[in-house]
Amino acid sequence: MSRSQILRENIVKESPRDDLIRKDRFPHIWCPGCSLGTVLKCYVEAIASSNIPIDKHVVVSGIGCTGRIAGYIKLDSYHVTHGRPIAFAEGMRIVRPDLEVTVISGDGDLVTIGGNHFIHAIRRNVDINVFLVNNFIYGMTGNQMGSTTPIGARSSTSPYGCPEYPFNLPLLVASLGAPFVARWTTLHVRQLADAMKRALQVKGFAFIEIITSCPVGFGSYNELREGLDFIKLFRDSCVVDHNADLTKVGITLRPGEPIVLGNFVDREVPTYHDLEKEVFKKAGWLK
Amino acid sequence: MRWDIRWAGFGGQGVIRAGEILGRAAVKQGLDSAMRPMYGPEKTGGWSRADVVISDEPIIFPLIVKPDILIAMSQDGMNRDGASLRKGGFLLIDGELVKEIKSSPSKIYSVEATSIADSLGRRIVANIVMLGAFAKAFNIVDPEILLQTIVESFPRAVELNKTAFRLGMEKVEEV
Amino acid sequence: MTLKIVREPINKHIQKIPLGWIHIIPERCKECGFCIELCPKDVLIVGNERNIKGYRWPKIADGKAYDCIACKMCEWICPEFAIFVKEVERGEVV
Amino acid sequence: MSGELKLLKPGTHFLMGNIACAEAALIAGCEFYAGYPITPSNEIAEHMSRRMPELGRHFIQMEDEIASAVAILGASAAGVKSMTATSGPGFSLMMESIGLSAMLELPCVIVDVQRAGPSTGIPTFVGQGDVMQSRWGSHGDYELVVYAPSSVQEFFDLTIEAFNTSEWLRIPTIVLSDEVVGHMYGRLEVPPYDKITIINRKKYEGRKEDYLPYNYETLIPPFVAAGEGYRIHMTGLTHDERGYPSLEIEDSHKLLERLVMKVRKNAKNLWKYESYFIDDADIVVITFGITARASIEAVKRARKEGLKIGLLKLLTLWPFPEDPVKIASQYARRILVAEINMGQLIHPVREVAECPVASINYPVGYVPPPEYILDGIRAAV
Repeated sequence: MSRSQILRENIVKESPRDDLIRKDRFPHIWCPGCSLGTVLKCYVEAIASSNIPIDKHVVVSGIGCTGRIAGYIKLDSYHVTHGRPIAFAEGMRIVRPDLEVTVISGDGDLVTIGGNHFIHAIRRNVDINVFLVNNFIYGMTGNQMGSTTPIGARSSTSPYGCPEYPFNLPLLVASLGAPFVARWTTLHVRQLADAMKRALQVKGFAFIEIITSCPVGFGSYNELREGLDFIKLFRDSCVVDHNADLTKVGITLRPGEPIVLGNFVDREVPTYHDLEKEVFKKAGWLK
Repeated sequence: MRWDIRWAGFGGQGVIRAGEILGRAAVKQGLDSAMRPMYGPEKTGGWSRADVVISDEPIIFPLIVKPDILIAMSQDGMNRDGASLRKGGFLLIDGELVKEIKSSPSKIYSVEATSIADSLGRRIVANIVMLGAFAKAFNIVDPEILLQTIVESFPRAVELNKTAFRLGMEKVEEV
Repeated sequence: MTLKIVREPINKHIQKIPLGWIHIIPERCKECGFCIELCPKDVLIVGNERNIKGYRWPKIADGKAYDCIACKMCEWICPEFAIFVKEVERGEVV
Repeated sequence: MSGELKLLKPGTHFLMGNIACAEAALIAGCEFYAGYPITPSNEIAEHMSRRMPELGRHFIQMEDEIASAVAILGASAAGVKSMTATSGPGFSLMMESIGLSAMLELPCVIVDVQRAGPSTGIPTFVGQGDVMQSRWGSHGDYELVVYAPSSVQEFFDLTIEAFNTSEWLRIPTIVLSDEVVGHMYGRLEVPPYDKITIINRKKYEGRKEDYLPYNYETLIPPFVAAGEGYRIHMTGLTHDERGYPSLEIEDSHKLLERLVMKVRKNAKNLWKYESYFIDDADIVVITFGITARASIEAVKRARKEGLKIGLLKLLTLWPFPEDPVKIASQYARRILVAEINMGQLIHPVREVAECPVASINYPVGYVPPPEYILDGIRAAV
């Protein structure tokens, strides 16, 4: 074969991962430049390379842009009410130890309206995976600020800049004793997929904060109008530090203040299910 | 025949437990019974009341408006519920704790349940003493079945409760 | 003071640079530009055809077809599952 | 795993209403209980926390009623029977999930031990103020079934019934009890287990490729649980028969029609009620729950006075038992609705009655004595 022959891009109708996505629903509803599809891609790769049978994976999501992820993944998938996917997942996981239940939902859903369920699920250490996609804003409802919006960032309900401190999620989750805590962006696709794969293996509450691009929502209010602006932001201002001091990883998005990424926590912590076994023993059900 | 029996006392005296045991014994005997516990918001020391209905027919209205029998285990219980006793009804009191009668009964029975319980070393069995007194004073529930129900309810303190029950039966007197 | 040593793999003579064959699903593309921007070899450029939503899906720049090293960054980063790369033997493709 | 199931033994018992409810749930096959402490329903949770682990089943105390009501749906989606219990304020928080249960068609049982309201009201005192909320509390169009027990025995029986109906129709069902029925001790006859009907949700049995979670051909689609390889999608969004979100008018129409018709079409089978002295009654008292116990006593006394009074005790509040009420109203001169609230059940009664309807209301917190009902009856004569 000589180099004079032209190798062209091949125009096709399906991708090799179409067995794990609901291809009849593609293209999805997410905006151009939004990276939620990338999160989906990373998750698909993570479950495909996990040792857990595909049919035992369950995705639960709530309301919002990220909440739609359940509708695009070809697994048993449940799209529940706003803020409640973690409570739904807990109920499911507690009665069915054979299921690998993963909650994929947004920041507004999981830690703002659903904040109470979030902290209590971590405290209990129920064996679920929570992949929280943080776009710093309520996208679907029209770009209102939320509990992850950085101070000073503008949104449709913070036209003068957000006056509230945002959550430092890795610190919050680690402080509650979670066995696995990580943060990656949608630019760090392979690290993200690896972290997801690890989260699936971890026993107990495994948490990944995924920083994503949101050009039409957060970006349009904060000079990040294209998806590529976010990619550049992530490329230029992220530092990877697995051993970071979590008290210092809050996100400001101010110049010179990096977004710290890494697999911050990976430890063994007895799970709710381990402790529940003790209850069964004391009650005489288990010997 | 329907009996409306109101137990009144303060939290911690075992009023509600006594009412439950009485109702259970009645059901065991083939009667119908309903028991409605009520108490104040305090965890201990507040008012406490058990309304027990016992009937040889199915009970339609399970609550008590004017009791036929009032069992007052404290002056506070008497103050609170004394006036509710049906005119000509029966009163059973802890004679030591209840000093002032606030109802117009046809008969008053008395037993120093708290003292007797104290003498047994466990004040919490005052309610069992009272059940013994009740069984003796009123011919509503068979004392044997009542004692059996008590024994089943407290399998770890059988002798103590038997003694308390027996002393209640022995020491109750009409005043 | 660090002494920098650049080492050559001892098996360099038998190492092959992988060749990737880019596949595209035009109807899924939303022209976000991620694949083009993040291609380490600048293989992709904005195409000139538009799909039914008006987005121009990427195409291989002239003369770049054999530059794809199958790193699959475009495939990973694409939010639409609209592009993927198959690693091929250089002799396989026409 | 060990041992036979230690369920409440057939025979005669003397139990608290709330505990009878919990034991009924165990017999009905409840595998998952999630709840949040609230008076006067606590004895249910306390009893379940002790009994569920004895049977190898799961009890969890959640962070609030919202989480409890959602967690039981998660368990239901995993294929097990589940329940929660609460009272007024917690019931208000559960409304969102009742809609989700109806929409996803995930069976669950919610027990509401009503207390005096509104708001915090009197936590330890009785009320019947949740009648309308139990029917209309969640937004949007849906139908569910609400049972109202008036005794310990009925609390037991209707809890099993609530599980059965929920499983059969794939809907949320509510047991609308009250503080008195919940806290009252009473005689309970547990029938032999083989005389207790237990219904389990119908599972899908066809070819995997043909499965449609919300098949339009069926009124009550067969169920598949998570992890069975069907890779189903369930969403609270208006969806088509594949379970995918849809904005189409046909899908919206077909979905909503099914959600309401599965109850409406079966309404006659769901109505449970008891009538007393109704045949020649000039005046009929319609009532439910603990108020029924006072009302029946009042009607008996009225009969002794020579008054022609009858009574209809509703055990099913929703779907509203229209036919028996209508028929009663065709023969009676007047209907009186007795309830511990300022007038709730009177509205559906008025909707179907063909004679004048009046209320006998009693302030929340207290059970009307029979004499009070009797006075109301006398005034109406």
